[in-house]
Amino acid sequence: MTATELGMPGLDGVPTTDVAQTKKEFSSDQEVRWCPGCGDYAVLAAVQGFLPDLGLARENIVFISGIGCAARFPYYMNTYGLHSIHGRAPAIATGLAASRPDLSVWVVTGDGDALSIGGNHLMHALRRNVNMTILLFNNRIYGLTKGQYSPTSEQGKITKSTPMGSLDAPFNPISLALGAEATFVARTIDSDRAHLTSVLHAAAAHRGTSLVEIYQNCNIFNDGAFEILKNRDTREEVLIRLEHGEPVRFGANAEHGIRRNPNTAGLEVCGGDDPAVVVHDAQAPDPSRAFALSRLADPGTLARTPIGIFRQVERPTYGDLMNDQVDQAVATQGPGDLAGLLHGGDTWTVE
Amino acid sequence: MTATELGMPGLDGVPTTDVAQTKKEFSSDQEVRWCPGCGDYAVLAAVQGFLPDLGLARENIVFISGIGCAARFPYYMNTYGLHSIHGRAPAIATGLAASRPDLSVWVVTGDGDALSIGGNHLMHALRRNVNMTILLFNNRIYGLTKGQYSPTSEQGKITKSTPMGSLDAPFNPISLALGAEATFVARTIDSDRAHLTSVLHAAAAHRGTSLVEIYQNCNIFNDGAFEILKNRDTREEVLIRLEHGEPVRFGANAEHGIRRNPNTAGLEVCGGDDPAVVVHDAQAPDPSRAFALSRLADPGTLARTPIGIFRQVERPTYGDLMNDQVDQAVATQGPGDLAGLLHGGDTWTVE
Amino acid sequence: MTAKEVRELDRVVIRFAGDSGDGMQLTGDRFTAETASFGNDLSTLPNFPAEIRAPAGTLPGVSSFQLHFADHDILTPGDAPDVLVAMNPAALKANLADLPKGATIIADTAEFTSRALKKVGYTSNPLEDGSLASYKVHAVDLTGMTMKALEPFGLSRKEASRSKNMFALGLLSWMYGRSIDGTVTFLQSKFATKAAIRDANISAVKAGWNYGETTEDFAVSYQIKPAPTPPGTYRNITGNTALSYGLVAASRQSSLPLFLGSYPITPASDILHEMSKHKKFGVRTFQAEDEIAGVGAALGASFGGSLGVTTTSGPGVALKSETVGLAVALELPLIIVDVQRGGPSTGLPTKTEQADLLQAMFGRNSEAPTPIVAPASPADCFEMALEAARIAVTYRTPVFLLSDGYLANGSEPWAIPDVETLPTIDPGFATEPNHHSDDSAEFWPYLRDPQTLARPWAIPGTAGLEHRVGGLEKADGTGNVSYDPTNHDYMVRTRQAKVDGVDVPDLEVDDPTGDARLLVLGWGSTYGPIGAGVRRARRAGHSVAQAHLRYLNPLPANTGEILHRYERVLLPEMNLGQLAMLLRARYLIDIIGYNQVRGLPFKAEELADIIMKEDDQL
Amino acid sequence: MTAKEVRELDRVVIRFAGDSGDGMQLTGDRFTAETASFGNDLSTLPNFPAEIRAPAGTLPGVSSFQLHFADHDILTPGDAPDVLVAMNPAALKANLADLPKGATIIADTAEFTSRALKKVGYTSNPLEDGSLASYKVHAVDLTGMTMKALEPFGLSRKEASRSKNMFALGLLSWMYGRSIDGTVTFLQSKFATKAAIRDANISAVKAGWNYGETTEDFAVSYQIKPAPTPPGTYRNITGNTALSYGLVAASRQSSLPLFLGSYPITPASDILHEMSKHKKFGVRTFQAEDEIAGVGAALGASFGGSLGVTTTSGPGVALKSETVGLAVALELPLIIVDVQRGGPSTGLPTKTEQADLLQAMFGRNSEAPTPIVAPASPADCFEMALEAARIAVTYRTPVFLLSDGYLANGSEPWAIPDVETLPTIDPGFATEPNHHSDDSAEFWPYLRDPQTLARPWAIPGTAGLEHRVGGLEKADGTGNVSYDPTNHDYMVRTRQAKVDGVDVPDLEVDDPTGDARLLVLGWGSTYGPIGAGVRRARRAGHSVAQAHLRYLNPLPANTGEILHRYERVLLPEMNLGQLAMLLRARYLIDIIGYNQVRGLPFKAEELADIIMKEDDQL
Ligand SMILES: Cc1ncc(C[n+]2csc(CCOP(=O)(O)OP(=O)(O)O)c2C)c(N)n1
Ligand SMILES: Cc1ncc(C[n+]2csc(CCOP(=O)(O)OP(=O)(O)O)c2C)c(N)n1
Ligand code: SF4
Ligand code: SF4
Ligand SMILES: [Mg+2]
Ligand SMILES: [Mg+2]
Repeated sequence: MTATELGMPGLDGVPTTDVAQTKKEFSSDQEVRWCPGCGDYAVLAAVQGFLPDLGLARENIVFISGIGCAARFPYYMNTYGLHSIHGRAPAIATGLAASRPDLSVWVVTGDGDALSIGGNHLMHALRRNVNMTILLFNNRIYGLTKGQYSPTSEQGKITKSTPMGSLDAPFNPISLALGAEATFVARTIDSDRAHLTSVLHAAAAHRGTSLVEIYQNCNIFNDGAFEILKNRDTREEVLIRLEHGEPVRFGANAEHGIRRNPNTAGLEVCGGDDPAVVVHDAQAPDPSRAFALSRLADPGTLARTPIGIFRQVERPTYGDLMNDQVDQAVATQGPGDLAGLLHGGDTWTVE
Repeated sequence: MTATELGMPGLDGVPTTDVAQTKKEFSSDQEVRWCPGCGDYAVLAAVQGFLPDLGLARENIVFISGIGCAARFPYYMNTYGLHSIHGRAPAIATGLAASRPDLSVWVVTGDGDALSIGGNHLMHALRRNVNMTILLFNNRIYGLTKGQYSPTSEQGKITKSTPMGSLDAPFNPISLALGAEATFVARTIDSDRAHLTSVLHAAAAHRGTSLVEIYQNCNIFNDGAFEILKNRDTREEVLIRLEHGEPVRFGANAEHGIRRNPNTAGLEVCGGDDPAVVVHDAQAPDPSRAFALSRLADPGTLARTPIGIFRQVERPTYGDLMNDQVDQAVATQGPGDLAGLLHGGDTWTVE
Repeated sequence: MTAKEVRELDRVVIRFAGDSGDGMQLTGDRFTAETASFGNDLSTLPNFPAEIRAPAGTLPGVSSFQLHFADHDILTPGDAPDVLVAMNPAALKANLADLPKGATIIADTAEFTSRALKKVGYTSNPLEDGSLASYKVHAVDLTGMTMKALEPFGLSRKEASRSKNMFALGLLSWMYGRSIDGTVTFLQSKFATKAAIRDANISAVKAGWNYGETTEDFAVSYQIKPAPTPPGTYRNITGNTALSYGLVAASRQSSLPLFLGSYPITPASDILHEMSKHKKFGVRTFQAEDEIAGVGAALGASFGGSLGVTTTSGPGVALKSETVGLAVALELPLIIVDVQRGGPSTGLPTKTEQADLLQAMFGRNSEAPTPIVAPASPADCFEMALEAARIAVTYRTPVFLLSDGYLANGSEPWAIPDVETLPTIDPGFATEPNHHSDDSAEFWPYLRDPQTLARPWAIPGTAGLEHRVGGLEKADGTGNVSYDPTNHDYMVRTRQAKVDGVDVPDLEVDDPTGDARLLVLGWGSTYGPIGAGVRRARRAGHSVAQAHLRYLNPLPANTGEILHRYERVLLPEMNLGQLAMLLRARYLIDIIGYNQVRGLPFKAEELADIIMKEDDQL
Repeated sequence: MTAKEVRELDRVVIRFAGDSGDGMQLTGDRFTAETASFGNDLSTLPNFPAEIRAPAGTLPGVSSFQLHFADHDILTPGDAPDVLVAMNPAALKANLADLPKGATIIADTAEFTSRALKKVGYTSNPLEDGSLASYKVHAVDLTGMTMKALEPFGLSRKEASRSKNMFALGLLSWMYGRSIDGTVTFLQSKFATKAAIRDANISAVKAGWNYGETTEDFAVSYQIKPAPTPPGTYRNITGNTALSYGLVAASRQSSLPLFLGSYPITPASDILHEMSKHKKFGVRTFQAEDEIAGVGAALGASFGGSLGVTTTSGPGVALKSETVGLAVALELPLIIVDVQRGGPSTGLPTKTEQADLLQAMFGRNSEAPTPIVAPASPADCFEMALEAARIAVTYRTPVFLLSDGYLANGSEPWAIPDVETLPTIDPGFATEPNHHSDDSAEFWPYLRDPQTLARPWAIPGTAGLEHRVGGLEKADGTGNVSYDPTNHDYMVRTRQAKVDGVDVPDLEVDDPTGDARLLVLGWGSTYGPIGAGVRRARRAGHSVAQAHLRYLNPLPANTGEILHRYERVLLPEMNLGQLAMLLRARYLIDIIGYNQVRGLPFKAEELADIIMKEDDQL
């Protein structure tokens, strides 16, 4: 069976194995060196736990990262891996994915790596729709360099580099990705293993660039940043779980909903039983509603934070199109003939 | 009178002059070296013609550009100017604008300069809301390097570097900017002097980063790219003029309108007299509708292309906040005392 | 064929000059193609402004193309034109200073209007005021005659006048006995879909030829016999094309699919353009968002087993430097082509220079050595591209290939090699674990080949060899992250030793008499001018030796020995003495630099002068 | 105060070592502060892993802080610790090799559990198995005693045990007769809002002190007299702090507001942190999206009349190189601080190295010279920051300031200068047109000062001086875009001449006997180790001279003369011979390099050995 038949077009072309695999086989022999309690551990465990389910030949999986705490990820995966330089992983992965359609390519990056120094490569990967899955570990801080504010930090944040508070409005990675023509955009949380795994599954299944923002706790430099979304006492009131085809409701008893304000045309909170509650359509060709959903979250307090898949639409991938052109060139012009190439154009012969 | 009182908060702090100024005074003595017929001439003329109206001290105006045909712009302005390197103008301008609140700072950039190599600096300038006006000359091609496709070129474009057609989905600069937390986003056309001037005026008036996308014809490498929006026979059917507070209608006799599809929640074309025609609100705090408007345009044919101001909202600028912190530090701690600083911490004295 | 006088010449230098929009590059290309087919040896020098089409009729807008052809082997595009074709007053003014007295000027009178003259500061018409008395001036109404010839085609004035370059081409072809058949064929295919333009251009070429044949103004035509050349099939080729073909050949010879990650930049863009045509060879070209992404994608492709290549010019190399450092740490094959141009910063983007040598050597943080090769002539770009690939693949290392603007756009005849004789490059992918202990077999990505010090290249998809590499320092052997001081010192030295040990051919000296005391050394595109200068000096009775470095890092093993052999070493460079610095440091020899940074290649004559001056002092 | 024996020592080297989370850097800092106030001369060497908090109890997780203090002037943090405080088995294992026999080890027995021992590969407990017989071992239950002491505060076990570093500090303070008053004050302010933690820590320090005072295990305490130092007010200072203060001082002395555009990177980030505290001095700090934006914004601010500064480490310099080239073309003041670290690529981010010299010299396209200065010690960073600013502003040029990881985090006592005696820097902004012709007065942005070759700096807001600058080549004088070959050559040479002509003080040689035949030369942070090595060699009867280059481009005018004065020149560098290459090329002297790339400063003893060996050969 091909991956497409399995409903995983993103993995089509990647060799599979019939041998059952284990989490342990996906763990390298390197000691994991994150701080005790770091949210990165949970994500690593989830990825190592979920990958065996895909049944891919392990040697055809590659993890590529930039620089940051999260970017150490590849060292811990018993797959092929490349720990590159700050911000450049999407560019490097583009070359790999476009030239090797038989690989499952994963990028691991942080909020600084992806959105500060690497912002441009991320955006271009998204618009090109290169077939890869990008895991963006957003801890709203620079962990590895010991706690400066990041492009996702809330405005006014006091850090080592901003003793009087940061000045810049943060990026909303979901809005940004949607503005950059992304075909798959999702958000999940380090501590919610089930949700994380289901999003990862959908991301891997997607053919094209899948961007998964993972809220990740940095317990050393930004502890509790997502506490409101995790704490049993608060989370139901603030977390909005998006499910394709389902009405957008939240609250312990789904007592809140999201509807479009008929006057301002923006989205707003209403009662869960309001007949105007919108139904989530991740597959809408127009990204406008996904964008509107992304704006619900308050960048400061994280109130009304949607998680789940915002957008999931099909568009040919850069690599597939590139390979098609190569195939087509061979089909129409025949395979390259070096002697013919060198002798092309005006030649003359001296006897 | 201050600029704010004049309704131009973007220019507040910039010295003004009472002496009437002329277009000629704003033209440098350097010969303009664009190709005959290039759309850049029209924009230059419009800027040189409009700037005198602002009544600013000419020496307090700075044009900064990157590299590209459009980026030669500063040489032709008799103001201060800096022709920098490819893609970096927004970063350079950030340093200037943040350190010199008494300057009116303009960035001139192309679609390659701004969205390819310089994409990241552009996005970060937008989210920081640095007080400057960015003129993005979008000719959907690389002019200066003789005609490769650009990040705004339509997919499938055949150019020197893409003989079988380009593969990547283009950016929509308006969507991208809105996703990057922009406070002012507009689009205009080189050949429509009146519209161009009015947008420039609003952009200059805005305090923060104003992004103005200017559709500009490159008659050498991408001639006629915007012909459908310019030609008398076609333009009324495809061009949507956005006016804040006005219903969004187009067509020679306003016979078409834009309404929200009640089922999909996307925007769509309807009759001009449809009661559901949306009213444009550029000042809505939520950028979602501006985003939805930006998606109307077909990236290939340019059908349903809105021009005008998509978004114009107030948010403190990076420079103002930075200067506030400096002022506040002085106010609360007193002005810096170097001897005090050097003697801070544990000292000991050897007699 | 003609009743007019035919005089024999051994060499001619022609310069076509006109507005950027006048099609001078195309005219030059066509004349070159016919000249090449005819069998002359030749060398060309295109020269155009940084603006696409600077204002018509201005000095900055002038574009020119110079061609030197001869009945013998030549080395440069010529110091001074024998013939200048000036399509307007600006073209005349911009180029006159380069013309020796007695040279021929063919000027299009139609463009010498008083407005056009004034634009470039002529107060009177030089074609009429006697100021050109020391030249042979042909004032010809090229435009008018072209329009006349094209009347039947019903083109607009503007369209018709556009063909005046073809008229000029026809005229010059007649003058020098070139055929116009190839051009006719070329126009037929170029304008296949635009019949009127095609026919107009063909008529213009023919009209030009016929004009030469009939008018009395041109009394003499010239003949330059083919140059005696070794048997073989030849073509004319520019450096950028030769380099592209070399890359395609390297892909074939190594059986590695080629992946080019690039961002357009003058004068390197044409390599991207050329490579994008060769998809049927499995070549993948990726126009990236910037230079960093271009080299990053190439490196990613290399990790996956492609031949990763990135092409750029100096400013692009600056941006790529961090990633090149990563490639040094990863020890993966990668080719970085730098087509050097005038700097610093944006500098003179369309002009040539060879001032990126030290950037290629040292432009990265810390100790990050890379091999560097540099072709000596346009055609040599083919071989050096293959060499760059050989070194990159064999030693698992990024390699710089330093071309320049002059090589890139200049052309010369090239004896097309037999593809069967091209060297093969063995990627030697790892397929098996390489480290065996009692109870296990492991793959160690940094266990080196003892001979080359190259590490194994195991590509994704190879079962059992899963491994991780990265930019942090790695333990020798295992490749695991290591902060151990002794290991770091060892790895730094080993990376250096690997590059120092790259196998490169010995430096050859051309010292025909064997008694030269002066050695003239060069690298890169100065080969032609130095060679021509040396020939002149020898003709003037000087015994001088010449040697040319095509491998700059590591240097050929015998370099020191050769330098020490001569009393004096003269090193002309189009920079302030970059190679001289490296050689002085290495061999402690007081090398004499001769430096010019003018955006133009050296002239043979000035080099001859300086060579003879230096030799006289010995 | 105590009845125990007090022995006098002239110098001691202490190393605190523990887990990354154990607070060793803080402990070291506090001990240093007290030692400095006491009046000893001192030098420190922090050493920590690249991970924030690598897994507890592992070798890669070990963080250490070494302090050398003495009753006389010292130059290095010491080769080998006299005392090692090991908070766990990993700390012992990672550091034992550096300990000379007879050294003292103080180990926290509570952490020597069998699990912890196994984690680092100990099969038996070294505190008990006799393997440490050749050391003086104090096995002390630091954790247990700390917890006991803190019982009254009702902290959790985990919280209480966190104060064990303060207990250790107290104990060591007692041993070496340091006061703990400053630490108590420090803790009071640091934990002002967390009373329980504050009190716990204070109690722990005191408990540690009292433990030393009472227990019989510690029979002797030591006294190290203050070092005789010239009168003045002193403080202990790290290189990063001194550099930051130097920048603030440069801003004041030039009356230019300072704009720092930076992107965090180890080991430079602390300069950004420090500078961001000094807004009341008008300092603006901008944490950019990347290094390119950091330097770009600084350059934009310079254009506007600020003192533009950017701070980074090697990989960041690589990224900034294109923009530095632009600054060279624009000829605007700009300071690029490179706090060098181990490479290539990401390399050893927390370790030191001095291998970016050639990158600073040549890491840009084309001929783009910039001045380079390098401080010799942590405190010297203050002066060299001022010097960098003087050169940048006076000559309108980007200037590299090369610090390194060792200077950045290491510290030494600093005689605080009298701010009234600091040199002033005159920005000399242009205010008037500078080119006068018959009927007009114009401003020419590239009309140079004939003395310095600096161009005028006219900032926006100055009426009448509106002008445009850019990265394309400019005509001499007017600054208009120029593609003229002769002008380009002239401009390339002029930019070089400007840098070559920068006024830098002569190189000083320390040659006390005047008959040395060997000169030991250095640059940057090797000053201390070389000086200490030279002292040892002299003590052993060798006459050796020492000289240290703080100005690397241009070199002091007398450099060649000095090098030629000696029979042999030895140049130790923490790279593969970068300065040696430059000097060899320039002066054709066979300089002997001594190179180590270990991520650590040289040891005085190894340098003494090599110095004596070289001297013996003469
Ligand atoms: C070119 C370059 N610039 C800067 C750095 C320093 N640096 C390393 S990681 C990092 C930011 C890390 O933040 P993030 O991406 O959010 O990752 P986290 O550590 O939080 O997981 C920075 C600035 C670097 N390694 N390379
Ligand atoms: C670092 C660098 N890379 C590449 C170039 C070459 N280059 C100059 S302009 C340009 C693109 C121009 O396109 P655009 O920004 O759309 O401007 P236009 O010429 O169309 O106005 C490129 C690739 C350069 N000058 N510098
Ligand atoms: S610093 Fe933060 S993000 Fe980094 S490993 Fe520690 S807890 Fe995790
Ligand atoms: S190439 Fe195009 S954009 Fe550039 S100047 Fe010419 S017409 Fe204008
Ligand atoms: Mg982070
Ligand atoms: Mg463009």
